Amino acid sequence: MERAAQNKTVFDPLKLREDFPILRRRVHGKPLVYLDNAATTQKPNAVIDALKNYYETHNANIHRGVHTLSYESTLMYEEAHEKAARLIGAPDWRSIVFTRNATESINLVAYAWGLRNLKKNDEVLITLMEHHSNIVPWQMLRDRIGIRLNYVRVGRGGELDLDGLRGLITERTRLVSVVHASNVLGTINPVKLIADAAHKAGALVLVDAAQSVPHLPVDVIDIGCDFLAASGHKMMGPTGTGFLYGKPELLESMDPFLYGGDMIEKVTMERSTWNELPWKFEAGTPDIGGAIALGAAVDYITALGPENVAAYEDELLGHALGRLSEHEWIKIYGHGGGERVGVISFNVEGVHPHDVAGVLDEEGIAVRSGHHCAQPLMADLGMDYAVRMSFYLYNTKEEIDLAVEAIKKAKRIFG
Amino acid sequence: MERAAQNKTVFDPLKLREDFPILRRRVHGKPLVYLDNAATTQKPNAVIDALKNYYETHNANIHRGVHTLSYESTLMYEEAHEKAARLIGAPDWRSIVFTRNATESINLVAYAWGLRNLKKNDEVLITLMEHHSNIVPWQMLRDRIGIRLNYVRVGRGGELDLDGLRGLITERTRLVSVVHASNVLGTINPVKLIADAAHKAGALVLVDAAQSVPHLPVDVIDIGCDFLAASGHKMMGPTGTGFLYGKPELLESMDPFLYGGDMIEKVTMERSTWNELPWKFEAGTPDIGGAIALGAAVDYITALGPENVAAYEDELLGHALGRLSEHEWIKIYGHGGGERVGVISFNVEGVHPHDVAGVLDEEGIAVRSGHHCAQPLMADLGMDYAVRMSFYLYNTKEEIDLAVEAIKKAKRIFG
Amino acid sequence: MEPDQYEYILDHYKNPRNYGKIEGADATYEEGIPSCGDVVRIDVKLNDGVIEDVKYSGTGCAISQASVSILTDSVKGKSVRDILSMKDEDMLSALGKPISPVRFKCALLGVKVLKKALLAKTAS
Amino acid sequence: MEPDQYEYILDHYKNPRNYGKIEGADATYEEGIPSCGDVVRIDVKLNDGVIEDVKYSGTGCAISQASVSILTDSVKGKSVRDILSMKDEDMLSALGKPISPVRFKCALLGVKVLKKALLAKTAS
Ligand SMILES: Cc1ncc(COP(=O)(O)O)c(C=O)c1O
Ligand SMILES: Cc1ncc(COP(=O)(O)O)c(C=O)c1O
Repeated sequence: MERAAQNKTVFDPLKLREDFPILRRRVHGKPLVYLDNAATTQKPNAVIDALKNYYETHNANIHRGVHTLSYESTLMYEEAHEKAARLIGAPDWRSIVFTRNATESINLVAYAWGLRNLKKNDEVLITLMEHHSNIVPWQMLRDRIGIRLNYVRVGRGGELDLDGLRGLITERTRLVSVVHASNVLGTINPVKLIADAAHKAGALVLVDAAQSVPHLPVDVIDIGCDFLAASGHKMMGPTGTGFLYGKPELLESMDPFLYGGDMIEKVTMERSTWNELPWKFEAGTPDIGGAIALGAAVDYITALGPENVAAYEDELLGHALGRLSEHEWIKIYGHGGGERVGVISFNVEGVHPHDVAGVLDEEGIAVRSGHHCAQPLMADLGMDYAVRMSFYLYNTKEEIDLAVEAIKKAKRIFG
Repeated sequence: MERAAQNKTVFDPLKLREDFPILRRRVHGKPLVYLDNAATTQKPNAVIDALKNYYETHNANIHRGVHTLSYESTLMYEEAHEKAARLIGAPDWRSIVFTRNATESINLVAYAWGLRNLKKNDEVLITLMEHHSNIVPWQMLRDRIGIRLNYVRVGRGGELDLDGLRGLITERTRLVSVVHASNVLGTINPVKLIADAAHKAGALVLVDAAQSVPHLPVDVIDIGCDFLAASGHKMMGPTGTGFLYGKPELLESMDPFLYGGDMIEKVTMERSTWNELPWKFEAGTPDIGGAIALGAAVDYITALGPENVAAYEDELLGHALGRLSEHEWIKIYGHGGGERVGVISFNVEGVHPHDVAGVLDEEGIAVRSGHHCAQPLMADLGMDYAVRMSFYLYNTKEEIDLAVEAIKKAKRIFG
Repeated sequence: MEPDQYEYILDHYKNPRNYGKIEGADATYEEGIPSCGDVVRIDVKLNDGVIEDVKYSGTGCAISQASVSILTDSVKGKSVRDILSMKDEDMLSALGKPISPVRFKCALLGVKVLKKALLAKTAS
Repeated sequence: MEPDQYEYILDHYKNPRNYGKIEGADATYEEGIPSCGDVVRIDVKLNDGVIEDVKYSGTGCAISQASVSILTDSVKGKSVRDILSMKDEDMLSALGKPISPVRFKCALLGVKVLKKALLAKTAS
């Protein structure tokens, strides 16, 4: 990621930190160092205030109301769709469906498209680098319909086996569903190239962008994907937010997913017809407040410039890789060169990852240890469990240095 | 509803109103009068502060973290399940699955139980009084599996035809899914009696409690239902919250609904196994902040006492029915006696419901006009559209009087 | 907002102008707002790009029905281009009373339908 | 928390006591924490409601493995009832170092498994 910071405003992490109230918190008497951003990110005042403002001033159900609060809520809720659409370069805000999280976005495709359109022996191609949320829904379809689920392999350096991928795309392949940026290795996959290859074979393409949209410029038209799944809570939005982008004609052609109020045009005892996009896929009262606050998070990213966020996180990543590789007893997985987001999974020789994370916690440092919801990848890499640190725009090199000191302490104690 | 207010603290709506910041808002220069509570309710400071506090102090992903924030979030999130369980008398907090809304709760049952367990010609019995969210999921199963969907009729007075219901329960009936309190007529259905009848025939029972849990004492053990669906946002919780109660052994026996992270025990390339309840049904990062704030809403209701809320709302309802029936040109639907929650649907002779609601909006009064997501019921009652006012614990008789004056004004203008 | 401000709207609501259909219309379009049940159909007779006759039918609230009556009363003799370049404010300001944003959808249904009728015609 | 506070835990982690299995055990139970991969199995030999012998096996972090080693070292000669009435704090305070709540699950895995083994036995 050799992106230059060409933004008008200088990117000043120390100043940004003031926007995040939780960063003033202390843990075990030490200042919080939050390096678990791949799990979920912290929220700036702008997002918290958007929630507060919504509930204190506008809150009402949307769509059907002929009263002022309902009217305001509807406008604000639609605007949140527009903001999400603009962030990922989607020309039509109606192609954005709000969901609870990236997992629901992928399940929506599995149920509303897959369960209805796939047949026995149709193939879905994923990779060994997927998060469980982009594996288990397809296993469900395999168990129910008898589709075949194939996996692209991953090299030791953390790269997708692209030749292997091309070989696995057959005339039976109906969908290629691939993670944009790995939540374990940080690898950024060449999704545009993959989408091209898939489309040549007549397959659709879903991009799991849970770890890319928050950290990189992402453009669905440039990528050419048919679907894109994202988490709002991993990009400073509230928990309970996520979205699915789908090509409008594809979404139009699909059955609904959840059935009930607001997604219908007309209901009789005998049958129902569907509302227009995106409402057709948003049954029941949506998370109006959450979506509006996610809109505030998008504004925050947009004001900084996704390219500047990417450049800064790349700096952090370079620093962390440098500091960690000073120690031969730290084993880093998959950073074999090429573009990466700010995610590093590693193990400390002779120390269980849980114990590493436990010592870091005592120092106020939040990292994750475990299988990172990617057990097939972990099994393939022969590690099962690892420590992971993952960065966001409010992290600093000093925080990384503190983490490295704490890792050394864990090694001293348990190694 | 002749429930006595036996609570220790006196129920003082004027004092309660101070807890709801939005009630200080003005609309078209007039103080807001919010009578659209069946759509969604307003949020007290306790709920807004719970959101703020969560994001400012604890926010982290749950389950897998060995760090303090994650640990705290996990405890708080589990505690929110406990609070919801206690509110509805569920002995085991693991029988509470958090969802986005009541609609998703019902869809969960339709997909995870219905789609997997129902066969052609199996019968699902619902009523003509259902909200779309308790109709359209079953129509989906009818279209996909060929089940039969039967409707219990509703009398002009707003009562379910209980004899008809008994007659419609056959040995083929696999599920009776019925609304506890109607969002159009306010009717409180005898769900305990219905559950008995259904169980005798070997059918399961789902209660749509979206309009009852916020307003009445509800006890799943007393009712004896197998599932209960509720909206968090209709009981002062944030938008994006709802839950499903299911008997634990039933939930255990069911397939999952959404597939991905956190709902698994172990994933390999070939197969996956499921986590324990309720996580098996909560795939991906849940709305942690929303659930915790819903917990604060439950605390608020519990402190007041659901029986006191019910008694006060019954007072409001009585007052409103009295004031509205002073005018023979106001037609009220279905209040033919028997227990009701605080919901009144009506029409003004010669005035389109939209115009009534529009005039009320100009007076700062929020009511709903439309089909209230219950088109089959509306068609059956021969009205298609109506104005609806619905009360909550922060409403007052004075507000109702203001609404009645505004209705008279609408009649003067348009009648 | 006092009752009398509604006078113009009420006049059109209770005495709709141009209500009906046109046999052999050059352009026809119908659309509704499913959530509130308003429906408007407009038939147009054109002559060399100019609206020669227009009629509407439909049901719904006073605002939607009066607005379309008022609209049809003002467009005869106007060109298709004039109509297509009409702004929402042009319609709103023709109603004789400030309309609250919550009713914009109702008030603008007629002009939306008329534009769609003309666009469909132009496209064909 | 300075390194030396971990001494007792480390001693048990690196030199596990009672590691192994018991042929013909009266009670056996195994459980893991799927999210972190800790697994503990405990075999118990009983004599008239008293623990005569106990062995454990498993894998996982230092806290979980040391805790179960420490536990097994202290329960021989105790009655089933003693064990079932053990409180979480009893286990935590036996570790020679204050344990942060984030590690409670690890530290308490052993005692949970032992109780389940004895409960299963009592029930059968
Ligand atoms: C790559 C990837 N995909 C999907 C997910 C699932 O995201 P969510 O928890 O928002 O459903 C995650 C986050 O854990 C992820 O890292
Ligand atoms: C009786 C009833 N059931 C279900 C629902 C759907 O609730 P939600 O919007 O939370 O999905 C509603 C609310 O509109 C309702 O009134």
